[in-house]
Amino acid sequence: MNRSKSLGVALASVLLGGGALALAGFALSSASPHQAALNCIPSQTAAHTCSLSLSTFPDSMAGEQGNNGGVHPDWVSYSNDNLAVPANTTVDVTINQYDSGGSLNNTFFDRVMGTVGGVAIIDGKTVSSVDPTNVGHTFTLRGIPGSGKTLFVSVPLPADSNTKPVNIGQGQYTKPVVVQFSFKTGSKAVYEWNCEFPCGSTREGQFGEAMSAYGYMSGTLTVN
Amino acid sequence: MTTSNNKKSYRGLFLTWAILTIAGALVGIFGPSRLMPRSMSDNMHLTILTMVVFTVAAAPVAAGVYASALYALRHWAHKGSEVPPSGPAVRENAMFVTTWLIVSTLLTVFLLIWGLGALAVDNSSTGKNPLVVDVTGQQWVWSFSYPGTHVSSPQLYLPDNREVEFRVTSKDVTHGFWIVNMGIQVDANVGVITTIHTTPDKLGLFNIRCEQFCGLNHAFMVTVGHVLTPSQFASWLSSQPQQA
Amino acid sequence: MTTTLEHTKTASIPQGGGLARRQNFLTGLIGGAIFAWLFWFLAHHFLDATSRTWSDEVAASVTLGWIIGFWLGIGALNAPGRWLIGKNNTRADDLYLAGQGQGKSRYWKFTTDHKVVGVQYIIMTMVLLGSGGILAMAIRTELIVPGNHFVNQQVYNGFIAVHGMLMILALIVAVAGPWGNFVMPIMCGARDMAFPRLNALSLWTLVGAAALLLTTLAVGSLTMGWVVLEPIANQAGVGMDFFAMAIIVFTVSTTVAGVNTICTVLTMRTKGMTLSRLPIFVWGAIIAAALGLYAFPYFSLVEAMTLMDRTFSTSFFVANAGGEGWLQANLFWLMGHPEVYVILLPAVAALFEIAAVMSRKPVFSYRTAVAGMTGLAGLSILVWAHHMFTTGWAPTLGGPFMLTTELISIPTGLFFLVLIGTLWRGNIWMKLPTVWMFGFIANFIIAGVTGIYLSDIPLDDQLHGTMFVTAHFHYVFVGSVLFGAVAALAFWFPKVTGRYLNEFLGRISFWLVFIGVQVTFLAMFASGLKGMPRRYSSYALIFEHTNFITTIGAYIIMAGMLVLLGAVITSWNKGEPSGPNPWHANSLEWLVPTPPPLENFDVLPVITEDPYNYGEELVRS
Amino acid sequence: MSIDTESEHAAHGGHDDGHHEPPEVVDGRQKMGVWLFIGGDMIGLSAILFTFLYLRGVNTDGHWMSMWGYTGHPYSYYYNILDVKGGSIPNATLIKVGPLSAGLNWFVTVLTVLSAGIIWMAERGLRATKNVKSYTTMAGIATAVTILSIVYGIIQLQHIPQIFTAHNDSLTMAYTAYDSAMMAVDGSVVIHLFILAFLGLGLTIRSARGVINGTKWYQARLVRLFWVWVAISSVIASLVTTTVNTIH
Repeated sequence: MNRSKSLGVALASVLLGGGALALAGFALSSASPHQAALNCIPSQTAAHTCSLSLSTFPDSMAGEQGNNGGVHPDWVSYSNDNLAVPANTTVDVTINQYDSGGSLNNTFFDRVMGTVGGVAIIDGKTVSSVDPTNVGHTFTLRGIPGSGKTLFVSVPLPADSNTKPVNIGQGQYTKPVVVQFSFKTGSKAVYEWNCEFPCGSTREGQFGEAMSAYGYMSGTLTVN
Repeated sequence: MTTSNNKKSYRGLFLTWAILTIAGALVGIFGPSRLMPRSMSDNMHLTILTMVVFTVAAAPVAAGVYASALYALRHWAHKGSEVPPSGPAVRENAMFVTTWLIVSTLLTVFLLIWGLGALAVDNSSTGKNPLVVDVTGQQWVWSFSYPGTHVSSPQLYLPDNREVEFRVTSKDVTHGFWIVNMGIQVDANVGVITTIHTTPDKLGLFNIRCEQFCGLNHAFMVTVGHVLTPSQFASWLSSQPQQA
Repeated sequence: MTTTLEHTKTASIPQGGGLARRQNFLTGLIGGAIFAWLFWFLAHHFLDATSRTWSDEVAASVTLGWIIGFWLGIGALNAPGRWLIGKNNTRADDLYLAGQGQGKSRYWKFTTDHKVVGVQYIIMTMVLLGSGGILAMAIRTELIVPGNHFVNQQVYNGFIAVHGMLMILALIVAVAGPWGNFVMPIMCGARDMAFPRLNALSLWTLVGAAALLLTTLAVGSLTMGWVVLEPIANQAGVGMDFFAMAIIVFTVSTTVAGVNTICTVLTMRTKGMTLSRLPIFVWGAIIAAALGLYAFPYFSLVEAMTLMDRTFSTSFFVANAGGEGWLQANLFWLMGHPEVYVILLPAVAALFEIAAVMSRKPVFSYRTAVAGMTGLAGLSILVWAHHMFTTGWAPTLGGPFMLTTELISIPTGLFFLVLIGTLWRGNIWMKLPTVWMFGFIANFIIAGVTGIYLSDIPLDDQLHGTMFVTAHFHYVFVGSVLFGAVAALAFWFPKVTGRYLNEFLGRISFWLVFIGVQVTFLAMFASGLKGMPRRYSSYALIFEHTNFITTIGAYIIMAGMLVLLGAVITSWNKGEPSGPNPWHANSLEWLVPTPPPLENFDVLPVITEDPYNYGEELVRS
Repeated sequence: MSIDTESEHAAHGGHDDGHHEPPEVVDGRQKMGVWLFIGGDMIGLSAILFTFLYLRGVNTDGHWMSMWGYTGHPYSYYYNILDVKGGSIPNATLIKVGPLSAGLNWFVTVLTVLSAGIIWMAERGLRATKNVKSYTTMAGIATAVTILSIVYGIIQLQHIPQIFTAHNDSLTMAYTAYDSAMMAVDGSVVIHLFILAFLGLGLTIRSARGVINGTKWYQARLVRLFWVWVAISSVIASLVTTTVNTIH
């Protein structure tokens, strides 16, 4: 083989192989679920304020997992996972909590932390902590954008003990516990949030399954 | 190759070695300390010093290998498609092997003595009134509590110039508690308490990252800490909500 | 040189022969699929009838079904079956099994000829390296900028686990597989491996394991890293069951291959081939095989225990039930550190061989080379806890393990002594294998020096678990072992194909990979020093630049490896013909025709001196 | 490499020589192979016993043979309480499982040793008397004894008690550290016994068909080597597991 032919082979290898790799990458990327973002709705009355509304369900029948609850219809879920909020804004969050609960394995998370005033409004009552033996989930947001600025918000969502039935999507639930709180965003960054109540069902710390899988009990909060 | 030629060219070998050694030593002195995070404790000072010393010590060895390889390439490389003639049939050189063994053993002994000494310093505790901090890892949040005070926090606050003893544990899986600016890390294990200690000696902000793979959001299990003056620390402690 | 050795007389090719002679890779796949389905059906019916998704019990059953079916389908279980019912193979059977007169189709069968197995290992190494490489590129693409843009963190975590294990498998077999099978028996003057059927079994078992490993990504979330960290492996999805079973099956393959290698070297050497006349590569192969035989039982045991924790609810690693994660760390690293040398030693030994032939000199200080490799193997079983310095397990043992770990630098240093000593004042023939060998020397010194940092506990307390560690062992595996493996490929390629590996393409590939390695992993060292932990799916802005450079470097490596692949494909059938002994070497594999005939030697040679008599009076032939 | 071409043909008469190695060479090679596999198996056994002793060593606070949970009912009982009736199960109690029956353990071991003894006697008889028929009979008996020990080995595994634990509303089954380690040890023994049963059956059939006979007895010896090793490993395992079994 002469040099020019060899160069041709080299070029062809890189192009063909690179093309095949790019295709493989594209396939891998599209096989990896990315959910559409839930945008924070700007307030009509107050400047630099917007509101987000979320729910937590004891299964996946009403969330984003699809009509039949997706692959794991029995896994607990948040209604949305990918949240988008503006920078330097007060975000008012309302979470409808439909799930039952039990004891936290780390009582650290029975406190309301990082919200405006350090409090949350649970079914109309303003509280700064809840009973650690009767928690359904938590909304715990953290992450570090890099420059030492941190955003840490953790709000416990008490267990739902109501009995009045409610239907949402294909799921049948009971009347929810309503938790409201606000926090302030800083500059542009990406944060992760998840639930810190051990509600997955494998043995180590109950953090398997829905807790360890993308798109159930955790998600992203993008500040842009 | 005549003897005089040999001597001349071995001078080249020596020069290459010297230049590479100096370059390596310079990289060792200025490279890591530039890249590594701001040092905020006695342990981290020692870590950076060890890094520099080891790099400087390794420089002549690595330079020796590079210089010999380059020298061999320069003088004995045989290009072309015909097989070169046989080289000298040297099978052994007891002097060379022995010298090599002695030098590498001495270097290893040096590394060991330095390492064991540094380890002893690293592990030494003043034992004087250390501040105890309980560190709890849970997927994917660190929490810190101060025994005897009912205070707990998602960020770590430490007083300056006082030894701190961290008692580290985990609620679910193994995490790795690492104070990036203080050169200390230990795993947080379920059902076990592991301890490490350090003495912060610079005021300011520092980073805490999880260095043991802990699942989905491992990359986000990060938080920051603050080294405060003792009086600032006392007022921070008293300002915190008390937890039952 | 090789003229008098004729091709073995062709015995009449047996006709017919029933089902067993129609088995090939395809029937293996079909068998595997049928049994996997059968085991799924039974397990689902009896163990887990209610669940809509797979439980761990079902997943483990499916993997078991797959490997049994694959073995049955390809014909791996014919020999034990025939043994059980008292039928012995005739000579014609054995020749058929060795692939006599079957043309290219013998490469797709349970063929016992060691040269066929060697070629199959070349293909398997390329498949494993290729799929691991795709994942490496995916990982680097994800890390090119901060944030999870390319894939989400769950998929990413699967990538790092499977990339790691695929590459470990690929490198364990990269030198010992192809060349330990293709040339090693000829080097010893043997007609085949000691146990040819076990040889084929080890190859096809590896294929079965690789298939399981490649499916793990599709099956489910793998949140445990390649080391199968406990207790987090207990949280992972059913992909973990596939992963563990793949490793258990793989250890069967390596154990069988190790026994075979040792027996071949110890009992099949031809007359006059004393241990001190053995080509140095054979020493590397047998020491690595012995080390593997020691190490891999821990591997299968720890994965079996992981599987039991997940399927039978045992508590080996469950802390609140009396188990302990550190038990997993101990068992894993009891295997894990020797395994590094199982990977490294064959590559280093191949480079000794190449250095001697290409610089036309004897291996410098043959005894030192053997002593160095043996010493390294011996020390490597005493250092496992240096992977656990920061876990908090037994802090008082830190000093002793630091001692054993740093002692390793002495035998490692001897490798440089032997390589440089062999090159010194030689006439170094700058062909493709030599070029890659120089690349090895340059990279291995960086790998060694950075290893010293990590063996020092105060430094390890800062660098452990960071990208610094990742960069260090990639300098070992990519910078050193891969370079050794490519050098070995370029060196023995003419013996397999009768053609040179294209010199020009090989050099383009060398420069791309060499530069790519420096760019990628020097920048990765910087990330680690700055404080970026490993296995991060996303990172803070301060790590932006070094990660970007690393990703660019990784793409350069990819381009280089693709050129190498192009060189292998085009050279295999169309390369420049090389003749039977292109490097004018003296060891036995070069003295037989190319390609070597079935059973290699017409008449077994009698050896009177070692193959490194360059420049000595006694040179004959 | 220098090849002595003069002596080549002197050493080997014909062209085809060397393709057929003498049987004793092949036998010796296979013996080395068996020893190497036994060597690997020794590492495996030591790793299992390391696990057993390690777990014993770290559980000095009473978790070696005990666990918080419920026992005495099958899974469905607790499942019904939790998920069907929707109630809550009573508070967990500290359940001490106690050591498994040492008698049953040693019974399996003694059976294994017995079968190893039979297979060894049979081989000696075959080599001394060349009587294949009695070898076949004894190999058959050894196989039957092995199958019996498999049965008791499985019975032993079934005696390992399950404990149920619940956290919030999820119920899991678990074994204590001791039971887990016992499952590894006994499971390994049973797997080895399955291999012995296969080998014993093979010896029986092969000697019945005359493939193994008074002159070709080497395979019987190879199998015996492995068989004796399994018996020894079983004794070692039983010694460790029945002496290191105090509850605290």
